[in-house]
Amino acid sequence: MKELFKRTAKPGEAEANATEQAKTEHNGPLPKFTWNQGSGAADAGSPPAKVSESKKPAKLAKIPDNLWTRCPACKELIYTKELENNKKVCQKCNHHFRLKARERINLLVDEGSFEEINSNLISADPLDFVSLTEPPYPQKMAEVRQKTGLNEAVITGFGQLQGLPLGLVVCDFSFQGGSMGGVFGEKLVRLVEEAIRRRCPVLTVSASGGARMHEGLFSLMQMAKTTAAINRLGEAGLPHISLLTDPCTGGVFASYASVADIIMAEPGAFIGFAGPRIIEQITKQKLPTGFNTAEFLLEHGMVDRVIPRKELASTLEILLRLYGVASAQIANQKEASYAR
Amino acid sequence: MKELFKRTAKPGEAEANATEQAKTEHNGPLPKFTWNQGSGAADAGSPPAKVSESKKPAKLAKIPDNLWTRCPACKELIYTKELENNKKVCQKCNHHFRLKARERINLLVDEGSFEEINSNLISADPLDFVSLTEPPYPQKMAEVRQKTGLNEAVITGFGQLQGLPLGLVVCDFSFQGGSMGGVFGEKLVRLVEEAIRRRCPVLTVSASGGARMHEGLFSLMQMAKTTAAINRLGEAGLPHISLLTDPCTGGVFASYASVADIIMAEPGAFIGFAGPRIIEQITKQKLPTGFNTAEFLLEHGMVDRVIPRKELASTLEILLRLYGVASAQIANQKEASYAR
Amino acid sequence: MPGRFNVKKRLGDRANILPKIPKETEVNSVEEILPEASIPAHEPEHDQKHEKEHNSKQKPHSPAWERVLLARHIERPRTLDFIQALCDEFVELHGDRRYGDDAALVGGLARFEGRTVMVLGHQKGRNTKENILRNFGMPRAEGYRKALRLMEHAAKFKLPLLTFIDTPGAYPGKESEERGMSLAIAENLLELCRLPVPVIALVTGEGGSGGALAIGVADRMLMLENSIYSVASPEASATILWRDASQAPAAAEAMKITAPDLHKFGIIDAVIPEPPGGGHTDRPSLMITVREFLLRHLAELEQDYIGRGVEGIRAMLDARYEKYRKIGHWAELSNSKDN
Amino acid sequence: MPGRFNVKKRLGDRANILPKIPKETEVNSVEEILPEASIPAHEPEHDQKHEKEHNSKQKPHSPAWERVLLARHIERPRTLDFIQALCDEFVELHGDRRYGDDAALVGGLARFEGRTVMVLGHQKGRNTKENILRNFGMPRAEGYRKALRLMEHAAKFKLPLLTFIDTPGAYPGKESEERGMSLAIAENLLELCRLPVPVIALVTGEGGSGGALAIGVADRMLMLENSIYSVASPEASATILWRDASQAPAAAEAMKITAPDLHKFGIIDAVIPEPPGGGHTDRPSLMITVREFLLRHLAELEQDYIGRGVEGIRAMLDARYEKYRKIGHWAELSNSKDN
Ligand SMILES: [Zn+2]
Ligand SMILES: [Zn+2]
Repeated sequence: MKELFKRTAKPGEAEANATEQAKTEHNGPLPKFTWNQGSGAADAGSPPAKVSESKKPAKLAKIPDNLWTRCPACKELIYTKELENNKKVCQKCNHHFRLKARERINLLVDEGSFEEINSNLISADPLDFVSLTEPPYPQKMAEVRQKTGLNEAVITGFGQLQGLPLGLVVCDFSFQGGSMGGVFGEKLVRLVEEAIRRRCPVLTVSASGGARMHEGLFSLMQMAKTTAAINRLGEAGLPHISLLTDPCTGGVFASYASVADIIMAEPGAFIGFAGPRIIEQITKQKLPTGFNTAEFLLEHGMVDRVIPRKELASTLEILLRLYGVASAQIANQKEASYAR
Repeated sequence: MKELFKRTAKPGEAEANATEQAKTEHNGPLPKFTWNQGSGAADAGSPPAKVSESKKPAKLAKIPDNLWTRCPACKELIYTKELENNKKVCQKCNHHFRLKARERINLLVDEGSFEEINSNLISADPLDFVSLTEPPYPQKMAEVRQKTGLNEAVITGFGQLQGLPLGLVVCDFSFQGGSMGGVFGEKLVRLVEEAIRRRCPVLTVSASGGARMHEGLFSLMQMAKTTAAINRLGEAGLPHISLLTDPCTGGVFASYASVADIIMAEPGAFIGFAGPRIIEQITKQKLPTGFNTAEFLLEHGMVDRVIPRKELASTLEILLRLYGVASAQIANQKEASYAR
Repeated sequence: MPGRFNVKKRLGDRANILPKIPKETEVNSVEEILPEASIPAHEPEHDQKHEKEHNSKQKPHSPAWERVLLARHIERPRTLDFIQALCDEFVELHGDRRYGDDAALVGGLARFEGRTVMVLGHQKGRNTKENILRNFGMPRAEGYRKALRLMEHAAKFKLPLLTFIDTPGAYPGKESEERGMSLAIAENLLELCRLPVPVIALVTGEGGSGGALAIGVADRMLMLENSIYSVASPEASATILWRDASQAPAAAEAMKITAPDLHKFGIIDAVIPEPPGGGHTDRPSLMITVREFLLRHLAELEQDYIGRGVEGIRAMLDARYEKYRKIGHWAELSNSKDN
Repeated sequence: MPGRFNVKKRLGDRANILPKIPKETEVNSVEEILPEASIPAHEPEHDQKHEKEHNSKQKPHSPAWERVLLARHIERPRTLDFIQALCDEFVELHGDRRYGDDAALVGGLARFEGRTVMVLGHQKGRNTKENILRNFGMPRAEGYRKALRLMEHAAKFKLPLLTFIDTPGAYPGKESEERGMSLAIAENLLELCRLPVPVIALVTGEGGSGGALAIGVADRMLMLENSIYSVASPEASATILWRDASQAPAAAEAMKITAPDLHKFGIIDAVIPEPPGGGHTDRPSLMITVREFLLRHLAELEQDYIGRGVEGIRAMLDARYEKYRKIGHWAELSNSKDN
């Protein structure tokens, strides 16, 4: 693929190759945009059918509990071990299963390199929230923590990718829909501030339904708070790389996740400001299949790349090296920033 | 009109008025976009019929030479004196006749205040241009100068508007289609540099077919040269106000005239990157009537206002006062510019 | 007649734009929810029987809901009314210079108490025709990009920025997605975080979610007494939380969306009192109070920061950062696995 | 086989995109002309008889026209070929984050001789399918806005900017007008005038008018020996000047569009020699030469300016200003009415 490369041959060879390969390899078309790519949903007008992979497939057919997984896109049965060896991407149809935050981190960073920070922060109840139907918010959150084994919808920390240091902010959609409340914002900001101290780039991996309702306007304000932190990261000359994964909507997509130097998205991921039902209710129009997918965003110029999961680590590595060199260039030009 | 106002009543009265008038005057719709406004051309697909007002209307009907003028939009006969008293705007259909540079300046600035600079610059022949059909470029230009009484397609100088100083760069379309060559660029840059010395805002009034072909790439480079000057004006904290008039296309529209703090356009003016025939040839599509008019640009978010000629002076006055106050604010904050 | 107003009429005007979410609809995936909202998806414990019981209950009196009705009152002054009443000169500027001009978000150069300022605000209409033109005060992406352009204009000429917030939210339509509403809002947040001029935001009516915040990251955040500011509209909140839009009054109460509540929380710097019965009942006196508040806060910012040059602007931006930095609540578990 | 090439084939490939202007068409209003061009409108002295005489004349041999054919050669290396041959790593970045992604203008982060740089360039195809995808190398407004975004990215991370110019011109279609092509080009010119990083532009093939300049305001302006750079294409120039597109070879000559001519004029800083027969005949040696030139000029800029910090960047921008400031020719009449 011409779009992204890392030279492996020696310079002389590469140039010779360039000539030889000119007719076949060069100027290939952009990644083809297929509406159904990565989702395979047949139901036009409704979002690609996403089934949480944590659900047991027992209801679909009699399958031994964990041995096999049914792909929600192509409906094929996949040997679960095989699926996990393939980074949870269906080998039949390329459907990217959702990853939990820890799975994502483990797949990405050098083994044993991840150092989590602020894992002990848990949500408070700033509104003293009174629900008509639910248990009190603190109790509800205690249940969610119990169920998920997580303390919040985001994990933050530092890791290395092929030895290159990287700050990580990774959402977990299984924790209350990856919603952003006060803890989410605080953890992100602390990570970013620490990354500035360590002079370390930041990767955010977002999967979120938006704001945490139970914290009201405090949640909305996390959009400003997290964006302000990313602004400081940029002022320090450090890059923010944003990876949008399935699903990503609302306040997360409309704040820090979109103010990034590089925005990438996983194939087939549903990414939007609003959901399709809301849009259809408002506009009385049926939405085309594939609306608000990663590929849709690429076509509309909103993301830099749609990146298959298996190419993520190598692409990040190239980017980190490129920004690392740039950072050294800037250090050499100390005080070289020009007031515009 | 709510969009633009200058308080005449005392504050207390105005507030009372505001309440009283709330139901009728407030929140009125945006200026209605009518495809035919200001042009009245019936020929869909071709640009609004513009006839140079310098042409004698004798061919249309037997009319005493200068006493009457036929409006090219509504075809009505107008008493020429009356037309001129109305700033060359048809009172029947609001068609804005093209103005020559000197007419524009005389209509705009305080009487006797205009001080032209660099009027003695004339074009050289950098390409030693060899035409198949025309006399040599220098001779051709001599003829154009003779015919128009102008030395170049642009007049530059300083004037006052209600006593407020203003740098002026005014195109004359009758001089070789208002085309931008080396003299045009040089005169604009000298005016801007002098405006920076005088700390004076700049108004450019553009009417141009684009680059002067006979000066080849030297002409194209005037796009960069003039834009660079406007950039310096901005760095000096001085505003550039751009008025686009009929017609304005090509290199002028795609350079200094579009890098302005405020962009305004005269009603019905044809303004575009390319002309409609080129677009139709390339795309094989018929263009809708009203395409690339001032109103089209407003609708597409490209200009701040479509400004009737009779409102130009008063609007400029408000803007100059607002920027003048802002400039004083900046002076008070000396060294207050923040490195971003 | 001022004072009392016709609720039915108001709802009638809005009926065709508020999302009509059938009560019995199952909300069970993130794709179905409102922007800015998270939902407790896939939680089987909330069944429909449970909800119906709630629906049949008597709804309690809600002071917050009365404020919602006042905030949305059809005769409430709109942004252009405030500009006209508060400013001596105004030139509206149009367009994002990219795609279009959005009548739901207006802005321009104005003179306020002798200063040249940039003003920005959501613009609702006062009747159906106006509301169609103004899209009920719900901007599209190009509206926020016009706002961005005008913010940059303010930065270039060092003009204080005054914003007027009054929107049900950013427009959640098809074209908003196509043209990157989320990115547009996010970029405005970023720009406001670093805008080197004083920024004062005033919620005049409805402060609806990200569409409000996109012009509301400010050094001073003011609210009119009867305005509201919420992460999602009461109706949407009720739907998301309890799958029942008719519980909007309860949601208005639970979500703490009134100016006094938010002031108590420290999110809002000041609450501007309104005449009895609401600001629309005595507009001149409302405007006098608003002018005083805006002037006082602007003068404070000028004195504290702008008079001190580059250093002052740096200090202003640092203070703005800290202001948002400290918003949020959390507790700490003792069994920390890290640090 | 390299060396000679089939002109008919080349023209066949382009025939469906070059404006087909009937020879006898009267060009008599500005609305009919090509972008960037002025015409001697309403001048009755050029009648059609006059022109037909010229058409019947024997066309002279034109070295400039041969360069035009080489510059447009279907096998000429494209921007992505240059990037692949010259850079060790490359990550293409897509989209303007506003409206769309334009395949006719590509860009991204790359490593050039140990440095991280931003690269930008027009991208033509090598067959009909590719050319449709790449719109024959004619960007739309969103292409120039992607370029603007990447320029800002370069400024943020202090990356030198290398641009590769190869376009018949910006796309003059309906959507270009709707989305503000003129403003997009103008804003890029402005950004390049103030971009605080070294900028080197290389014309590799066709430098077509404003669409080329929009990524071509640079500290160093280089041209390949057989590239061209013109205010309007030879065909358009011939139409505008003489109402006869078939006089393109004469226009190519008269307009002085070749690298050696433009170098003599001082508009171009250096001409990069090509292998005999054109760059496509020996791509490896072409790339070695290009690499040497780019490296030499970049190293000079780094040494002269970047090593000196803020002061150096100011000096670089001043030099860039002066470079363009002095382009143009004029004479002075003695009967000055002013000064
Ligand atoms: Zn599958
Ligand atoms: Zn008329």
